[in-house]
Amino acid sequence: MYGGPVKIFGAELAHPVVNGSGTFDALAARRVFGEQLDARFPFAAYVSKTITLEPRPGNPPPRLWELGQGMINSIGLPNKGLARFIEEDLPAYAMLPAPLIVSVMGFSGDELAAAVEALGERSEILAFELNFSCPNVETGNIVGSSPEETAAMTSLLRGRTEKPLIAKLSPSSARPDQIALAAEQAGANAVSLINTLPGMAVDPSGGGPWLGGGGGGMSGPAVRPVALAQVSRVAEAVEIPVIGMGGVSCGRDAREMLDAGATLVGVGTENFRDPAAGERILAELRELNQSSVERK
Amino acid sequence: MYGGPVKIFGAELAHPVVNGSGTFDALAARRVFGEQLDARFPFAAYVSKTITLEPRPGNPPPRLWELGQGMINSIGLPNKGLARFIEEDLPAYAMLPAPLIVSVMGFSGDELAAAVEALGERSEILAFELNFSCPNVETGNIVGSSPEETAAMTSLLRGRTEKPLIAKLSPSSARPDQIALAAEQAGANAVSLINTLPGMAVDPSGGGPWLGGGGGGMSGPAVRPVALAQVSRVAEAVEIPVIGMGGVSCGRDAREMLDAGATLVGVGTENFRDPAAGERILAELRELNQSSVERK
Amino acid sequence: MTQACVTAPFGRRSAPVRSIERSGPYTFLRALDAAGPKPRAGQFYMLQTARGWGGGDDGRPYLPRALSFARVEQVNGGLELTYFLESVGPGTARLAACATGEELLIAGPFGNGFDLDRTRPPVLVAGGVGLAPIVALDDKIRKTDGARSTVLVGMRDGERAAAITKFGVECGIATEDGSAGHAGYVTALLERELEDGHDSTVYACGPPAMLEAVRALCSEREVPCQLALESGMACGYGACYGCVVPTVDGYARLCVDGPVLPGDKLETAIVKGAGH
Amino acid sequence: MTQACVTAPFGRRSAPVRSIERSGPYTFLRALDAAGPKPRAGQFYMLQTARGWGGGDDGRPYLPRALSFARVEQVNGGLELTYFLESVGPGTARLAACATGEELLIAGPFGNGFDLDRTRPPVLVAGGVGLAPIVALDDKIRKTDGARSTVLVGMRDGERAAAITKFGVECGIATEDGSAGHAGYVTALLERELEDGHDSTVYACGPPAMLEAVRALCSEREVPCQLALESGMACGYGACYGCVVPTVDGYARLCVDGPVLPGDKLETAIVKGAGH
Ligand SMILES: Cc1cc2nc3c(=O)[nH]c(=O)nc-3n(C[C@H](O)[C@H](O)[C@H](O)COP(=O)(O)OP(=O)(O)OC[C@H]3O[C@@H](n4cnc5c(N)ncnc54)[C@H](O)[C@@H]3O)c2cc1C
Ligand SMILES: Cc1cc2nc3c(=O)[nH]c(=O)nc-3n(C[C@H](O)[C@H](O)[C@H](O)COP(=O)(O)OP(=O)(O)OC[C@H]3O[C@@H](n4cnc5c(N)ncnc54)[C@H](O)[C@@H]3O)c2cc1C
Ligand SMILES: Cc1cc2nc3c(=O)[nH]c(=O)nc-3n(C[C@H](O)[C@H](O)[C@H](O)COP(=O)(O)O)c2cc1C
Ligand SMILES: Cc1cc2nc3c(=O)[nH]c(=O)nc-3n(C[C@H](O)[C@H](O)[C@H](O)COP(=O)(O)O)c2cc1C
Ligand code: FES
Ligand code: FES
Repeated sequence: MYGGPVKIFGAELAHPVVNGSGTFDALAARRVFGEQLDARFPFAAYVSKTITLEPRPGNPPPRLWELGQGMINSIGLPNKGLARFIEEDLPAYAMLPAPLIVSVMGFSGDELAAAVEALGERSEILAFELNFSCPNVETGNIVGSSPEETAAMTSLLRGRTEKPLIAKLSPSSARPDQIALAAEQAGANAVSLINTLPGMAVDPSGGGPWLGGGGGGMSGPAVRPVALAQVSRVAEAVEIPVIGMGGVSCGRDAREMLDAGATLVGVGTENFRDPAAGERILAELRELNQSSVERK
Repeated sequence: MYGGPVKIFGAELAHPVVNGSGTFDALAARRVFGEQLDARFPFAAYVSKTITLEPRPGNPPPRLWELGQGMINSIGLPNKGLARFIEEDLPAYAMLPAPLIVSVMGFSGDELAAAVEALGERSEILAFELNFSCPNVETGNIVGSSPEETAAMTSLLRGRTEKPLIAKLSPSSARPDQIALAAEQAGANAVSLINTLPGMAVDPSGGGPWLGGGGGGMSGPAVRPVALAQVSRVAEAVEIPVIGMGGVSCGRDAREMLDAGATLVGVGTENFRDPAAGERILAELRELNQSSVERK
Repeated sequence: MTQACVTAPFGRRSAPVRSIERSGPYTFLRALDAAGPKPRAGQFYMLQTARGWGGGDDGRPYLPRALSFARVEQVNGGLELTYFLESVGPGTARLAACATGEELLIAGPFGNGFDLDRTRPPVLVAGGVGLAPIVALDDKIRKTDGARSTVLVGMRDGERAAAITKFGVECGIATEDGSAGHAGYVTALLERELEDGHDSTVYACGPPAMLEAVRALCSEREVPCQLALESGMACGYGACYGCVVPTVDGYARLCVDGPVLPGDKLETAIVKGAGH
Repeated sequence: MTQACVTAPFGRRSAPVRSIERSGPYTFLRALDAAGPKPRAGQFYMLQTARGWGGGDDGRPYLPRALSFARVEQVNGGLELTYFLESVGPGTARLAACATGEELLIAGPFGNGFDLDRTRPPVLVAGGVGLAPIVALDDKIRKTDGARSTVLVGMRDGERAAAITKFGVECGIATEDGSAGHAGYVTALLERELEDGHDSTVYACGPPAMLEAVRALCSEREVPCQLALESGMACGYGACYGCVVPTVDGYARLCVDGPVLPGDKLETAIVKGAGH
């Protein structure tokens, strides 16, 4: 049965479709789409855009580059910082019709620990996603591509909250399974992958990088084969649940993620092409139950 | 000036366009296209398909999966083994109108060393490419994604031949620059990148991997942003020349590789769409000289 | 700037092409929106074709494309939206190649739209396809409010200037090649207009260099202006944070905080990567 | 099997569509090859359209597609090649949607082709689009050599059986739905044919299951057979090693060592991932 309720982190989610961090701003969407958004909220749990201790403006424009089957972004984690997140956004997120997963990132273990600690007992929050793998900030992807550093960071945070921790892994590794195992052994309750692949685009007017941040992160259908390979390899290695994402744009893609071993499926870039992508993908996934006799 | 002669490894190549290993079988092509192939040989140097000490049948079919902007292959390094390579292929390759670079791979240092040693003084050979990064054999990509192992392997081989060594790096790393530096310090005379990205495709008839080898390697325009990012990062880090490849399919793509710091540009998957891709890409690259005033 | 009071239907929806006309490099694309609310002048939609979106030389387009509506009319079955576009890349080329009856997928209306100040005479300035939201604003001022406006339009050449007569908008014209109206930039017309028009508000849309000239001029003359900017957009509804432009208050997402920004919020209207 | 004696022009070349006809699910696509040599029956070409190759739901097709030629005629300006295809995915769908005059890019002819044994009566067996190289071989036997052949064709249904009459090939027919000719598989016709045809050679092309039935039957009757197989191909000229099929001598690249293989080189004609 595809598309049914999922038990995870002691909660029951209505279905397995969630958003990828940073690909759906529920607060902006509610302003744009009004109350229909609540009635048709497309995700079983909502993952916030990654926040950091201090506010960040993000990278200078241009931040986007289109590919034939995806895009490269150099957003650079713009966010209002922890204090204003707690004051302004957390109450608003709490009113969403889906449990909240807060994505956090830090430029040091202490920074990350401070953020997790400050939020660690908030009842609005179901779980934390630890973004160990953002290619758009200097040190973003380094921690996550080392099993040792991923383990060290996870252990450090494990002591700061009772809430479930999801380690968002780096895709920049020949052994994502080892990174996932390191996170599991250090106390992570789930892993999510893949984050965007580091990539670059050249200014067509000649020379130099196009993106304001120099490089960026590639996402969308172009990265789906990489995501499937890593998700299936990781899911074989760990016992904890896997949140699989990368290029999912239809029900069939979601099914392939689930078949590869994911417990939840994240939808990212497809949200940009279709604001209700989550809803559509879930519907398509459920329709596949009818045709699931086809499966070997 | 784009597309002019290039000095490398003490030789002068007619231009910067070469093939990616395993994407152009010059001997088969000569049978299929006849003598025109020699007259219009599309590459300034010819890189052989990777050979191993022992013969290999390669992976079971299916070996191909098409993507919207590329493909995944699970070829698995079929080759006749060193002995028959020396006997049958080397004399034929020597008759090509372009210098020969032999790509070698081993399942242990000893194996690789034995192959390099056996070929190390052959005058038919300009240089060796050390394939540290094939995703289609069990241990293929592991060595290449570790700076330490890349350095160790390169050192070992450095002692076995006077000929230039090109380390073909793994793309599965957050720090390709460190891997490249490790190769350089261990005595490599050039690095080439990127090899295919590990990826997977699911059998559309439901469940299970499509490819006979389970996973495979992704190539073509879909991986070009990853290639550009890695090539530019590596080229900044090392002094030795960089052979840049990954998704190059037109003159503009080749120029972007060169601008990113590559000395030679490798053409891989595009050869499948156009047997004379190398010739066309070179012509397009040279045409860009006319419009190069546009450049900033 | 006040937030848009118009909320968009959630998701994207099917909108058939009712007609498509080409004139010179421009295309007038009319689509039936059966489900959307009446948009506000200056708002925009994200468009893609239901089939064959993709397939350019490099596989693009992949993301939907932002287009302002130029005209909206109540018709049988919903609203007829007129888009006005020039083919400058794979997305606009694909849209310009649509056939009547073909299915578009649209989302929107998005963005804030112009904030019409009814206390000051409106001067509308357009450059190229930037004419789209200016036609919409002019329609609103004249047809809805029954008021008057001054419209100044800059076009590259006579072919383009001739094409836009289809809109039937009364306007002053400047062409860069001098083949129609004033020979030069539309900002020369604006300069003349503002000589005795200190009490007006300027509403402008066009290429970055034009907008920047308008902004500088208005700032110098202390005339308030509202500029409809462009930037690369992936989503159009605030999800991606990709469309930011620098303002005096930091980066603003153009899709939700714009596309119309008051001139005094900008240090420059020229943003790397925006426009052509 | 001897190597093809026909070498292909190096690279891909432009070939305009001279005509395109559709009948039921089948398409007859005729293209002008101004530069290529006369191909051998059983050889194939790699085809793509010059524009709009790509843009299916998942962005495909990206690689060229292998198609056997069904007929070749000398015309003004070169050779007219007839391809016979069924739309089964993005590549064949795009080819089937071509317009007359549209530009194809073709490379080839590739592969070995059938190795006609003139000392034994030829029995030709086709299934579905596998008819293409069989028509070519029949043309060669009848028109070029002025000899005789027996052609047996299996089709899924009456619509398909009707469509192929356009080729004007005299043949025995089997349809799976019984709407024309023998009700059932073409191998039943072959079985009957071979009852007193021990001295013939069988040449066959069709879906894997059919080829396997032909192979097994011929092996049992000790009749030599040549099977034109299919497998996924990226390049068509030996570059990618992607098209291998297992033979008694190990993997063979179907594009250069085939597509025609002697039945006795195969343990089975069914290869995972090949055919539909
Ligand atoms: C709010 C808003 C309203 C608009 N209204 C209109 C309108 O009414 N009419 C109209 O004609 N236009 C309008 N535009 C502009 C329109 O959206 C763009 O012209 C369109 O998106 C261009 O798409 P394209 O595929 O045709 O060109 P693209 O190829 O996307 O070209 C756009 C620019 O992007 C750059 N570029 C080149 N390659 C790439 C790549 N691979 N990835 C990313 N960027 C690349 C180049 O600088 C190029 O000039 C509006 C834009 C906005 C933001
Ligand atoms: C030598 C030779 C000669 C041929 N001659 C003819 C001929 O004369 N007439 C004719 O009609 N056909 C012929 N074919 C077959 C033809 O080449 C294929 O039907 C065609 O390539 C299918 O392409 P497609 O895009 O339409 O379908 P595809 O989508 O490529 O479907 C082909 C099969 O590939 C699988 N598949 C699905 N998705 C993917 C994916 N993403 N990547 C890879 N595989 C996938 C499926 O199993 C599917 O059934 C020949 C093939 C060969 C090898
Ligand atoms: C514009 C954009 C912004 C993103 N921001 C974040 C982020 O803030 N934190 C994070 O962990 N991942 C971020 N991601 C990564 C996505 O959550 C997801 O891992 C990735 O895009 C792959 O999924 P997709 O192909 O479905 O987009 C971002 C991706 C995009 C495209
Ligand atoms: C079918 C195929 C076979 C390949 N075989 C080899 C190989 O034997 N050795 C090797 O080092 N790289 C091999 N590669 C990798 C290419 O040389 C190249 O690094 C990669 O494909 C990226 O370039 P591209 O996108 O232009 O194809 C192969 C790639 C493909 C597609
Ligand atoms: S276009 Fe995505 S946030 Fe504005
Ligand atoms: S199709 Fe590439 S080797 Fe046969």
